[in-house]
Amino acid sequence: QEQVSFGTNWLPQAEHGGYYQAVADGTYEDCGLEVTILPGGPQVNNRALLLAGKIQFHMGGNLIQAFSAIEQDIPLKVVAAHFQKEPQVLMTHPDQGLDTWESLKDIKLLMGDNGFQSYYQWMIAAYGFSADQREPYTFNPAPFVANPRVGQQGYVTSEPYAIEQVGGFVPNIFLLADYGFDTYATTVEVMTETIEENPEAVQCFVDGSAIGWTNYLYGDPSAGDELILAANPEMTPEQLAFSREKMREYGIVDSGDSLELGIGAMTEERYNSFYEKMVDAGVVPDGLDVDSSYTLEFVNKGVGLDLRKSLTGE
Amino acid sequence: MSQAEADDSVAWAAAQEANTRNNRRARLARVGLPFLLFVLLIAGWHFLVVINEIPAYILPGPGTVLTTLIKDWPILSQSMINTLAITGLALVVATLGGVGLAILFSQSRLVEYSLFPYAVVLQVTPVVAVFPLINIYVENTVAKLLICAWIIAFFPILSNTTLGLNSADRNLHNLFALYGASRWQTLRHLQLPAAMPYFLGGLRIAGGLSLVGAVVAEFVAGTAGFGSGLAFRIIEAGYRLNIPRMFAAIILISVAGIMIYLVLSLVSHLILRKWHESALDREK
Amino acid sequence: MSQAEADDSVAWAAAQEANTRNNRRARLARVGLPFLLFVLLIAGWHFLVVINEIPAYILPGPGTVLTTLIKDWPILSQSMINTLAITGLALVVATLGGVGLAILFSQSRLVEYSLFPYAVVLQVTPVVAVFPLINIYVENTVAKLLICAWIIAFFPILSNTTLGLNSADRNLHNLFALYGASRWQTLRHLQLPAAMPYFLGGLRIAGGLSLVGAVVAEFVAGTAGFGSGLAFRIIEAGYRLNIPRMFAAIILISVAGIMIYLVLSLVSHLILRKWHESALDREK
Amino acid sequence: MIRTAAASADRASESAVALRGVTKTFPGGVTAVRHVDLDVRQGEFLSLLGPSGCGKSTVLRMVAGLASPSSGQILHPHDAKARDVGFVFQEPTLMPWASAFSNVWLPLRLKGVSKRAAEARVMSALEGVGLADFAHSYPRELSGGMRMRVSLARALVTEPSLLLLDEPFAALDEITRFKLNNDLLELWQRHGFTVVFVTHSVFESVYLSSRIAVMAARPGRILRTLSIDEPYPRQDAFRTSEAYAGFCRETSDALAQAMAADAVA
Amino acid sequence: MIRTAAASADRASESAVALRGVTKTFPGGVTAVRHVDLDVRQGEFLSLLGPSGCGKSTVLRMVAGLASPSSGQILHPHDAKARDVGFVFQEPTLMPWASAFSNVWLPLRLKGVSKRAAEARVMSALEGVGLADFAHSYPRELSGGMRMRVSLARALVTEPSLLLLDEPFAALDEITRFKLNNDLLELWQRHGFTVVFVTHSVFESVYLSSRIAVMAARPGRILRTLSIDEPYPRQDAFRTSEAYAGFCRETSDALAQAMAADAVA
Ligand SMILES: Nc1ncnc2c1ncn2[C@@H]1O[C@H](COP(=O)(O)OP(=O)(O)OP(=O)(O)O)[C@@H](O)[C@H]1O
Ligand SMILES: Nc1ncnc2c1ncn2[C@@H]1O[C@H](COP(=O)(O)OP(=O)(O)OP(=O)(O)O)[C@@H](O)[C@H]1O
Ligand SMILES: [Mg+2]
Ligand SMILES: [Mg+2]
Repeated sequence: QEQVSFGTNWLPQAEHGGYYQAVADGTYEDCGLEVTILPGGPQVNNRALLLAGKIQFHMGGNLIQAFSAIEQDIPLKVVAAHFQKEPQVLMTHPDQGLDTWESLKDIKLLMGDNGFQSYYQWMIAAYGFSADQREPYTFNPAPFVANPRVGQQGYVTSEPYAIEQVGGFVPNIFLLADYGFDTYATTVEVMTETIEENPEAVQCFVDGSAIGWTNYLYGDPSAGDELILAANPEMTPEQLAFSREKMREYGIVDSGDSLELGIGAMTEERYNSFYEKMVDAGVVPDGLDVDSSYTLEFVNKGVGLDLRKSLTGE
Repeated sequence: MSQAEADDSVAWAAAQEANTRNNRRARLARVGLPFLLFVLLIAGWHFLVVINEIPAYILPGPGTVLTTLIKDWPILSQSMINTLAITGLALVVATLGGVGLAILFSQSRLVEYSLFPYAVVLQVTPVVAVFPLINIYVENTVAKLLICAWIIAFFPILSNTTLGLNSADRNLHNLFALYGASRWQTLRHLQLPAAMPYFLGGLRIAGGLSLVGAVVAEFVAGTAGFGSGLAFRIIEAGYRLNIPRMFAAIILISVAGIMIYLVLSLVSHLILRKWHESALDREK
Repeated sequence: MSQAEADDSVAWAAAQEANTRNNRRARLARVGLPFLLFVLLIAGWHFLVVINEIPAYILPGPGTVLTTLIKDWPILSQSMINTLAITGLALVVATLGGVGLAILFSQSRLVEYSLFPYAVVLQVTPVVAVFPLINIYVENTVAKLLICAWIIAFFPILSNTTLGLNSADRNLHNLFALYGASRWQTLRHLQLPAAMPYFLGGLRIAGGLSLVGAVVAEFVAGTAGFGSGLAFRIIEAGYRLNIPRMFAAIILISVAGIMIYLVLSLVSHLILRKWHESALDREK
Repeated sequence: MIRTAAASADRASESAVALRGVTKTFPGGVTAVRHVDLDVRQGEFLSLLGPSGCGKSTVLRMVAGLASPSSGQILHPHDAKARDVGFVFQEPTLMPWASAFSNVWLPLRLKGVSKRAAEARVMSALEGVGLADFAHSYPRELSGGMRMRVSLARALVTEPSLLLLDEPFAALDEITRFKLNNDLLELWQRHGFTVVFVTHSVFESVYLSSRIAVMAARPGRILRTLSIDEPYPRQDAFRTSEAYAGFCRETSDALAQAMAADAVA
Repeated sequence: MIRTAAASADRASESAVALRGVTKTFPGGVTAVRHVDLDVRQGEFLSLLGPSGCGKSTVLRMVAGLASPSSGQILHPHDAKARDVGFVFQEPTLMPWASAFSNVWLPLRLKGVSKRAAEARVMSALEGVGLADFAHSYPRELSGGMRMRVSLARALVTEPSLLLLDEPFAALDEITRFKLNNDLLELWQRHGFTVVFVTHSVFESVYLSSRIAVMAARPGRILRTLSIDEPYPRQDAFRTSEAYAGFCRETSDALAQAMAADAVA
């Protein structure tokens, strides 16, 4: 058994369900990997550990950082994308006349640093939002709940639930993917060195994750949920159920290409079109060798398609 | 016992009694007034929340927080113990490091001029920014937490102790030189005692900072494998909009801070009361 | 000028010259040794990076950082100015607040016992945790930044100044009492001068903390509408994986910290050199 | 020629301060003085004479109101607030951060006198103790005796009505001391203030005082009070007079007695 | 009976310390002493006598090596390191955080003597200055004179070969002072160490010294050196002798001359 670590970008939650499920089911072990999942957090930077070779796999948020890595000559590649759609949303209070995308320009938006550095730059360039609108979000939604005239970032799978529970209202939701931010999300990033020296491990991780996600979404998620709940005592089964439900509803993990190619699917067209879009928006510089930011070597092999069929009967 | 001595005893006893009476009143005031103020503040907080109808997810009232504190005590107390453990360790390490460096610096102005800048660099470097580096090269979680907390807490001790070591009376220095005292002896018998009031002042600042450091370290480094502290509770509760619990955790941090300060003040008083102006009674 | 006086002048001049020579050598050592150490450290860093082939995206070498610093100077210098502006303001506010509170506390033990706990609470409360509250009730960005930085920086000044105000010589206190000095006069002419060495010690600690505070405040509160400081550059560079620029920004913070420390040390020396042990020359 | 104080008690002179059965026990348990009765009369020059550690300084501090007795009473017939006191501590007690000038200016400054308005008086006080040239020196730059003289100048600059001096001349050479003795007497006669003077010198106490309280130690107490019935102005000639020698002998005997009392107590 | 030092310069006694044309100018520009030549002879009892501020303490500090001259030389014929020195500063200079016992123990402690081993010597030194009962008191709890005596006990406890005393008895009453004078002389005769004694008292200097250097101020200099050719042991009877009065008169005159020199300088 080879020991590897996978660093996530947040505390354990349903959005990481597939990986936990694969660990719980022994899916990774079947192909020879013993995977340790290293949770992230608001100030935790697990990518640094990837760069330093302390962990082998890292969960990327969206593709912009993958482009940055190319720009900085960092030998890092995306080997799989587990979210076909970016689940990032902006939320507003209902009944405030803030029901349109355009109306978001009139208010302050609570947003974390990552969001500000990635999709908000695109919103500025593509839609004319302004940097002054941004207020820092410290992952405490109280200011949003308190002030009906501000917007806030969130994951479609998480924040709306919390807001509903505590604030007592169902927020308006604007899914960025619907407005053209069609990046892959929740990618798996690996150093080139690992790909060259140990392609079997990478393949095992990518395949295992695809199966894990299939099981988590369409099978019995309780084994994965149990691990998540153990690693994050604050997580509730209700929240997990809500998130899982939303992931299915919006086709976050499994939609479009992945229906044919298997979970984790990526295509060159999608990469190029997103890159063009970001170049047009001025978020990333022109002339990068986008092809070197990813490899299709490990995905698009239809792994897990049979399993899904057997689980869903479709 | 002679008559005179007996008289003295009586006078002394009377004085003692008067003192005790005064002391008792003073002590009553010392405990009573702060307590009164505390009650007033809590009441103010309560009415602020009630009158402005501030919802609990923005600013919970003291009642709500107390209820939460009691309800969540099993979780919170465990977190508090974890945080206090790191705080205590950090304070010990900060004290050793700060005093050690101060002693090194006091040995020569040259050493001081050469090394102090790096101490300042450590003080001002944002932990958040250098943490990834620490994270790469340090394996042990407790060690990581300690390094972060230490970076935050050691400087006041270093700075104040250095000042104190340099503030020993010149004539006493001369006396030690005359008696051929070694560097170590001068340090041990002259500079360290003379630096005590300054060092203890630095320690009181560092006590709070160790706690801040433990909390920040946890924010930054997480607590994987060590057990989550109050910082984790705050983040988590904030994220879940469980604001009463967040406030309960903040209040526990405050209480811990006050306790640390009181303990260090007491230690300071006990060490200095025999001789230093700052610890002497103000009465005649 | 009498012969005797002329002789004196000669002796004095000779002594002066000897002094100057000594001073020059001492000054050379004072500048030279720290500089040498600095060069050694930089060289060590360089070779560490080269020999271990550490890639620039983990730990850039000094050359890379310097190049980046020069290349990105227009951006970085502007950010540094913004950060320094907040730092300066925070230090001023921390000084006023710290000294003001210390004066208040020194007026009576009762006030001290009643209010000090809340100062400790402010010191230990994690800024990150209370920021949402500040954010809800404070509109102005600069005010938000200042509040955060102040919370971080004021305590050492408060604590040290309080200690200093209580450390004035008892007999001088008695003298002031005899001459019927008012509270304000005792404060102005006795306690404040006596507290100077302590206050200046606290100020030197607070100088660095103001910078830390400005950086942390920016991390937490952002800079919308004010212009981005070094913290923003660090976050941005970190996100963009532009590690050399991140290090350049960190180094600017370090340099700023050292400069602040040097300026405050100089101020301290100028104020104390006439009378306080810590600022006197060590030579005979 | 020497009468005990009891004989002159019916003199109608008013008290400036009176101690009645005063005992002072320090927190450590040391009884510094016990059952001290002492009337400081308006306008007199009273010396407290006694061996080291007998409680002279303690009594003086209680007279000034700087220490409170553990038992017994201290009476101030006059409004205590209105009194203006000059005090010379046994140590110079100067502010190390202020020049000699500023140290002497202090009492005036506390009364609201500006630097300019105070300058003449401060300089003449410094002149009086022979330190006009050192007005701008810091205490650290002065010799031990010079510091004590600055302290004396500070006490005299306000021309107080009650002057309390704790061994002000101990650190001075005889010539400076004699000069200052005479200056002090002259001031006293001109302004008629009350002086309580702590000393361990028999000669000095006899030369200066109208009355001497001789103290004994362990516990500190007043053993005898002697009146020096020699008219003022006294001048250097008095030092060599027969009368002076007589007073000195008498006082020395009293002191010796005090020291002996010590041994048996 | 009094000879100037020049006459006895050919005496073959060795120097313990020698000052050659020593000038000390402080950074502020004050010249404390100028062109001082002084031989401290092995085993002698030398007093420095002079008005306040004439540079006595400065000379003493230079002899001890605590200050370095601005010009001129200080010669130590014997190995400076091997010398053990006792020093009483003009201020008590006690460690405020240590009891009287610990303060006196200090010099022994620095030589590695444990508390137990030092106890007898420390207590007998404290006994010698009459403070055995106050061994556990902190300096803050002692009177001014008591503090000075602790400082004296500290200087004597090591039985040094060179004893430098800066007005050690100024704060003491005459009886304690006389007793300590005698004790000091007795020690000196028994152990034969060298004493340099700063004082402003003519009487004291005559009673104690084998030689007196009279200093004048502004700038500080040695005006005259007087030998007191009176055999030791000297006892209280000497104080009342004709010879003593004669020496005192002579010394007083020298001092007066020094003060006068001041006025014209
Ligand atoms: N703060 C204190 N705490 C305890 N004991 C004290 C304190 N101050 C003075 N004493 C004791 O009180 C006694 C008298 O002290 P005081 O200073 O009045 O003596 P004194 O007559 O002025 O002596 P001297 O001539 O040496 O100055 C001494 O035995 C001393 O130890
Ligand atoms: N640190 C210093 N800086 C400047 N001047 C000084 C310093 N120390 C002493 N002096 C000056 O040197 C002169 C001699 O001082 P010193 O202390 O030697 O006098 P002294 O003879 O001991 O007097 P006293 O009997 O009053 O103690 C004085 O005029 C004093 O002002
Ligand atoms: Mg006294
Ligand atoms: Mg002197």
